[in-house]
Amino acid sequence: MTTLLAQAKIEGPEIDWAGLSPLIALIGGSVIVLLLGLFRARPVREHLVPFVALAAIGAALGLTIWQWGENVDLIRGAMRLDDLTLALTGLFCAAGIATVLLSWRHIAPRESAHGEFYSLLLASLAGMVVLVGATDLITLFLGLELLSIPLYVLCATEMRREGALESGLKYLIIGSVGSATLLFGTAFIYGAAGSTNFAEIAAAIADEGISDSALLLTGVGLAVIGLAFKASVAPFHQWTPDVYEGAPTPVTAFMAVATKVAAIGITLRLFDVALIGVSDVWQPAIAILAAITIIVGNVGALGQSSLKRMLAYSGVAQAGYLLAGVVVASQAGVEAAVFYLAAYTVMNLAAFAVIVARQAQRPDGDDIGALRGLGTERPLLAWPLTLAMLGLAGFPLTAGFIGKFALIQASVEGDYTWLGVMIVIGSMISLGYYLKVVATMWMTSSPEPGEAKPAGIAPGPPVMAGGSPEADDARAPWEVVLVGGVFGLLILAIGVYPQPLFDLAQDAAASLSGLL
Amino acid sequence: MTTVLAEVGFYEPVWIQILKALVIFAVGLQIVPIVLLAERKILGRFQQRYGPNRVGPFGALQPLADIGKLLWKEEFRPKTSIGFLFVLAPIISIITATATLAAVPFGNVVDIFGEPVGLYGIDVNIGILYVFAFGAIAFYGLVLGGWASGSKYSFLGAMRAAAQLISYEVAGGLAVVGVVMMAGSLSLTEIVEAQAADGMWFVVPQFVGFLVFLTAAFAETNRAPFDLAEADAELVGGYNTEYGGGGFATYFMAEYLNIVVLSAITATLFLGGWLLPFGIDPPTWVDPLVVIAKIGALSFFFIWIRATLPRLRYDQLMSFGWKILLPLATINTLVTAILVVVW
Amino acid sequence: MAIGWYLAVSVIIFCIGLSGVLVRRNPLVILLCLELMLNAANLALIAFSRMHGNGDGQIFAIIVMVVAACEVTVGLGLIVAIYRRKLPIDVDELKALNG
Amino acid sequence: MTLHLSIMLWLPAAFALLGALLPGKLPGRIAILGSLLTLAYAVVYVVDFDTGKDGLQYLTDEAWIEALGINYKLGIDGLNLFLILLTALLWFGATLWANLKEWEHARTFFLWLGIGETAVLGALLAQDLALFVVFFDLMLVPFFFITVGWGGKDRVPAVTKLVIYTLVGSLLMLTAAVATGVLAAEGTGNPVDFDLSVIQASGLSEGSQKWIFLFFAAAFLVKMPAVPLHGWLPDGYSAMPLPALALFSGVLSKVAAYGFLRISLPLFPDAAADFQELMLILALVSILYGSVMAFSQTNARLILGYSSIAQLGFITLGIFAIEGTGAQGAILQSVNHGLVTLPAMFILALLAARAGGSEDIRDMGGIAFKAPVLAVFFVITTFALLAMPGSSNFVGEFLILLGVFKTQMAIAIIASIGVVLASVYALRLFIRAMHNRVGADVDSRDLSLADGVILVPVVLLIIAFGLYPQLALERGEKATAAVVAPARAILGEPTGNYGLAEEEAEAAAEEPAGAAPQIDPTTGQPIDPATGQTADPSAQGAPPAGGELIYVDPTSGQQVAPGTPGAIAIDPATGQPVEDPAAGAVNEVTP
Amino acid sequence: MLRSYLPALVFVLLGAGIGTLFAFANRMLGTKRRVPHKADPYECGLPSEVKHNFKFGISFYLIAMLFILFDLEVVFLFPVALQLASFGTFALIEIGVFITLLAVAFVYVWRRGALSWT
Repeated sequence: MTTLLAQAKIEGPEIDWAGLSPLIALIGGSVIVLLLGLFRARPVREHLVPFVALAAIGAALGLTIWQWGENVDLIRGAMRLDDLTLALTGLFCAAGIATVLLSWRHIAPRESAHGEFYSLLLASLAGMVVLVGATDLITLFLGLELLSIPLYVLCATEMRREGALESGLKYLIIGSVGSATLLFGTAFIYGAAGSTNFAEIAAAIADEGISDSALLLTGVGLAVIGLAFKASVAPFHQWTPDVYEGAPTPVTAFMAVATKVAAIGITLRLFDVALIGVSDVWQPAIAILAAITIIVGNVGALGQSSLKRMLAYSGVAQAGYLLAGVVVASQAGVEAAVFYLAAYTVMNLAAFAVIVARQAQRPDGDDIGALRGLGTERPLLAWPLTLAMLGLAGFPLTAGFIGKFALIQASVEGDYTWLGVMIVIGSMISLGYYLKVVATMWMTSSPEPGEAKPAGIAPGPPVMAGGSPEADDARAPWEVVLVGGVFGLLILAIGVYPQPLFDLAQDAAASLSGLL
Repeated sequence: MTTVLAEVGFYEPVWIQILKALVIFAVGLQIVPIVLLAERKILGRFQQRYGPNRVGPFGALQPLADIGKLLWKEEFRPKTSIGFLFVLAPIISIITATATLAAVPFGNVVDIFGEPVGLYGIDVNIGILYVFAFGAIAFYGLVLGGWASGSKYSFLGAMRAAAQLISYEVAGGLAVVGVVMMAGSLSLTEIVEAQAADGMWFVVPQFVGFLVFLTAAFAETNRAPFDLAEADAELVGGYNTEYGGGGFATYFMAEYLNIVVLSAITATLFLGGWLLPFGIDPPTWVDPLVVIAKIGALSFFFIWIRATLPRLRYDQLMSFGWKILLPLATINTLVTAILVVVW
Repeated sequence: MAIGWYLAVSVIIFCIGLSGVLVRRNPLVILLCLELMLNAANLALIAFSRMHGNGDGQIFAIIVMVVAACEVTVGLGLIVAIYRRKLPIDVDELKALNG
Repeated sequence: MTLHLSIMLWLPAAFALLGALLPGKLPGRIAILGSLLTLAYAVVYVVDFDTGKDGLQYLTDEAWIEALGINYKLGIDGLNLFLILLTALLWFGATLWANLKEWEHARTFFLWLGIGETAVLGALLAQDLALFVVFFDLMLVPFFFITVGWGGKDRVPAVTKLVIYTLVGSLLMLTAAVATGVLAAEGTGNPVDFDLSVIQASGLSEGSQKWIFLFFAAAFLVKMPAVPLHGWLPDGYSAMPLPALALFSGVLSKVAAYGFLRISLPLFPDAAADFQELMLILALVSILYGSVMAFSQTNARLILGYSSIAQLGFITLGIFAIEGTGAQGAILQSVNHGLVTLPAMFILALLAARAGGSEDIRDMGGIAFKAPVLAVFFVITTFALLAMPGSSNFVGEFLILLGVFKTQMAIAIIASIGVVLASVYALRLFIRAMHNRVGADVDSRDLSLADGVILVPVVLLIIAFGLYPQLALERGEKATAAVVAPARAILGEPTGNYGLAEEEAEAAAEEPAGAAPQIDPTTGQPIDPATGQTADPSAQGAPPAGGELIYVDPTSGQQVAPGTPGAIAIDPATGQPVEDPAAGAVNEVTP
Repeated sequence: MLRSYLPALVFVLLGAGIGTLFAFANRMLGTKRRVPHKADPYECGLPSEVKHNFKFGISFYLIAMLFILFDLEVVFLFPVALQLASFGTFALIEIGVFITLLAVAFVYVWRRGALSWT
């Protein structure tokens, strides 16, 4: 009676602690924050906890910058620390910092014990870092779930509001179906390739001629579907608007931004590294998904009166744009995708910051009608949102324009010109809703006194006590306004001088070798 | 070929496997009425009375009479019950008990009439996990029974049983981790052999683990002082309130079989299984007897505790499990890990 | 090794789980069906692991178990929270978001 | 390499931003100052422009986004010189005009106005395809906000319609532009570069040219607007505040026409030749439709709006004559129409103020009796609008028709009807507003001093320009000839019709090295075909050692004696124009 | 191999056999005198309130959740424990980190009052 391995000496894997340091900072922060949340003193819970969370994210960001340019395998090929990982980690940290600031005085952390809220946030961030660094199917799945599960809870943190719990449960169910599908797909890929390591899968596809094995193709198909759920790609996007609307707004902002970055990031790595050998199979499939997503997202957004729902659909559409960068599987594609992810992050955070601020002022702050007159009364809030909307719509001199430009260029270069045209068509449709928001904000009061509301604008704000713009003297927390302002400026800055960001994106793209 | 969990390569021809299973089953089942009777007699002695002494010499046939009585009862069940599950639940209980019996090693591989035969039902590389797996299924036997009865006492009993079982399963499981670390195997026979190799029973280095495991075993078998699931004073009979006749007999038998099996497992993990102390190396045919003797001793301990300790309050039960046993088991694991690696 | 049989079982379980998620109303049952889906994948993983003779699939399976447990825990937590708020425990009745 | 173009480009936006930070009436004043400085810059450029030089002047060329191959390349040549002047002028006028009125949230208003000027100037100056797209799209943003914030009734649906129309075009253009850059780079093995001259040098296959041309055309035609893409016009014109509308109609539409000249013709010559007829017919339809609609409207704004459709039809006609004369006429006409639009809109505002706020010509009438000065200005504007002989509009339309006549006689003849129709609607507007019965709510009075300050210079300019259109023609001719040359070559016609261009083309045809003069994309200097090196600009000042310079009259193409005014020096060895040492012109402007 | 599990199957079958035998013994051996009240659930002699839908109390869900989490601890510890000796220090660190994280969770759960039953 022998055990095969009990006798064999197993070497512990080499661990590159420096490479793991951003992750360690996040997880350590999560633990500390959780414990700090146990203290009874209000100032500790309400201010020290978010501050420590900020510090942890800041440390992770600093370590990320410190590690820039490193290209090393961590933990025996389970994760890879390269510029793609680091660039996306930077985005996560930005989103994390913004989310902490947005939640600082929000009701959600108060209702869910501060420690828990921020701890979950940090854990989710850690999951994202794991996910985008994953070079192994196991790490991929682990990262995905470490990302998702805290988010399920975060969605439900505003427990007293009816929609919150519901959105959490809904997200959990749909998200788990997505995870399970992805898992099943990865199981098949493993079955076909005989390894869970990306590099080995790619080698197996290249060497063993399994590129047309039914097992592998089924696996790839299921994996596409699973990731589509996470990235809210149509037709697997239906949960998105409901969940976005139900979740507390800072969490929505986080989900909208960071989850998408993570999902697209791992899609890039999985398809462009592990499955590059079967690119002629998945390229058309993802391209078609992207096209459907662009149309469905944009058309869906048209009829929305809730800003959060609108941004949810817009996020669906943006995921479609981003997929174009995945489809072409070229350096330019990855570069464009990374750039657009950054632009997307900046634009959405600016927009959500304004929504959070507006919600602090008015109970219907999420409704498009709550924005009326914002331009003249609160220009500090109106400008970021304006820039965000223009950027998302792809107006020039904003980050969004450059990003779309890069994506279209990558599509054309990758012989997917029609996808570039789809991006443009999507942008055209999107004008309909982005401009509606901008117009609502900047319209001065109607000249005709009898005219209650101008035609073409969504129904005005419900009349309620204190609902009139003059009466709302509740001031938006300054840190929220700060977030909006900073990211609003960034939209412009990237739009005017994108070269540094492109350099980063180029480095990130260069870390994926073996592209088409 | 690399497998993480070790592979056990040895197994006998099919006919021997079946035959030995039947034998072990028969022997194991014989121990149950003995323990049953012993409990009643010993409890009687503890409480200054005789215990059963009418049926057969010294009441020796009392268990048989009890079973006969139960089987000749009229079959009835509450109209609120869910028939299929109501019938199934006790069957699950007895199945898990007997299935666990298969893992108990009564000795190592011996030659019987020229054929090597393992003196155990099965010896697999995941022996401990096998035990825990069936332990987890046993949970369904109790909860389904209580829930399917459609009676509030049954249901309350089932809930308590559920909470108690899962609470103590954690601690029990953790307590074994230390043993696994020291033995480097999950196979029960290999654990015994590891104790032989170390020259000391694991109860010595793993004394904390032993205590925790034993306590958990009391809770897992719903024995006093953890018999809240069937606390007759509060819940009439707990999850088996509505059972009479065969169903009750099955539950009863399963419970006592569980005592036997858990005693055996405890003996295997901590008390050296078929080993004798002080390096005494008897002929192999003695091994099963050693195991049975240890089972007997532990069963006596079970009964002794029942006679001695009062029943815990429910919150005490849970607090004890979570706040004392769990940290204790964890610390034990950690310390063991350090010791194993450092040595 | 006749991997086909393992796969067939795994696919069937997966499909049962998926259809359960889509069809059933009770969130507890939906959670169970989710578990079913994950465990179907586990079965496939372990079957493949044996086929290839390497341990990757087994490690994967253990991690999947953990993840599954976490999902269920969170799911249970949410259900309990909804229950506390006396919301209907039926996903079709959760209509506040017009899902 | 010079910073001056960048300074001019960003000046209005910078002043507007500065103004936005200041309180009270200062933003308006600052905006005037900004637009005035810009105007000064533009005037200096016109004066300093070196007519004899080929290619771009005052070139600024920096890499903007290396990763995408986008350059920050600005330059002035004959095509955009006067359009820049027009832009600066009209913006100055409109800013003055806007200062006459109290605006709610004036700071934001002037901010948008300044950004708008920068955007338009950027589109005109851009010598990089992507940069052009950026500014072209950006032009819309300020007008969107101005209309949303300060527009008339139903402004939101109107402006949404406008923006969607124009941005749909722009976005198509974006795709087309990206495709152009990528496809042009594909064959060469170079990285993608959106520099216009680089793209032109590498060229595109005929198949890709076609769809790309159509995408670009869609964007330009919407912006103009041309039939059938003019659907936004009635709503948009009604909703915009008048000063903005004057700019929108006077300047922004010209950028679209300019786009055809700058981008479509040189970059996609095959497609331009293929679609020539289509474009001509569209132009023709626009002329007729615009004229007829202008005649049947009663709202003065819409009369002007539809008239601009007709006018831009003429401009398009000139461009797609694919012929030097027509193109020159198109540029001239662009400037003319812009010059007319501002006073026309301004007068419209004055009329509306006198007619109780109504802009309907049925509510006007008889205003002239009490406002003779206004009437005089109005009549001059009207005459310019209907292209009276003697006005520069006449010259423009004449050149256009001449150009078309050479290639497409039938279309030219039909287009002439448009000229007649123009007089009909222009005169109708004038008569109904100024004469006739006095309208019910009309309370006529003459110009105020402030009104005069705005109106007088512009009207004087119209007159001056009518008297001396050569100012623009001279400076534009080289560029226009170069622009139409590739497409003309495709059509199989001799390149250019003006002496110089013709001769140059002939000389080029004889040369084995290459057909068209080569321009170095980085310096904007002509490349010496013999050596393949960029001719050193400083060396150009001196006559080449090889031989004597030949002096050519640009209008006749005949060789003239050295020292003749306006003559261009040509180096016989290279066939390239060089700096005339006799004239002693400077290369760079130093204002 | 799977053949090692054959005896287990025998045990399961035997257990099931006994269970089934007992379950149906009453039907064959027992008396049959139907009285309606026999079919009432036990209610200590009070008239029975028949209820069908019992629900688990919330605290039980809490326990269930805790169980799941901490049982996973065991799931992870077993494989590591198995190879502890051969992995050496690495596994020790691993276990240390793992248990520390769990300890944090445990402390949190304790302090938040999830472990107190009233």
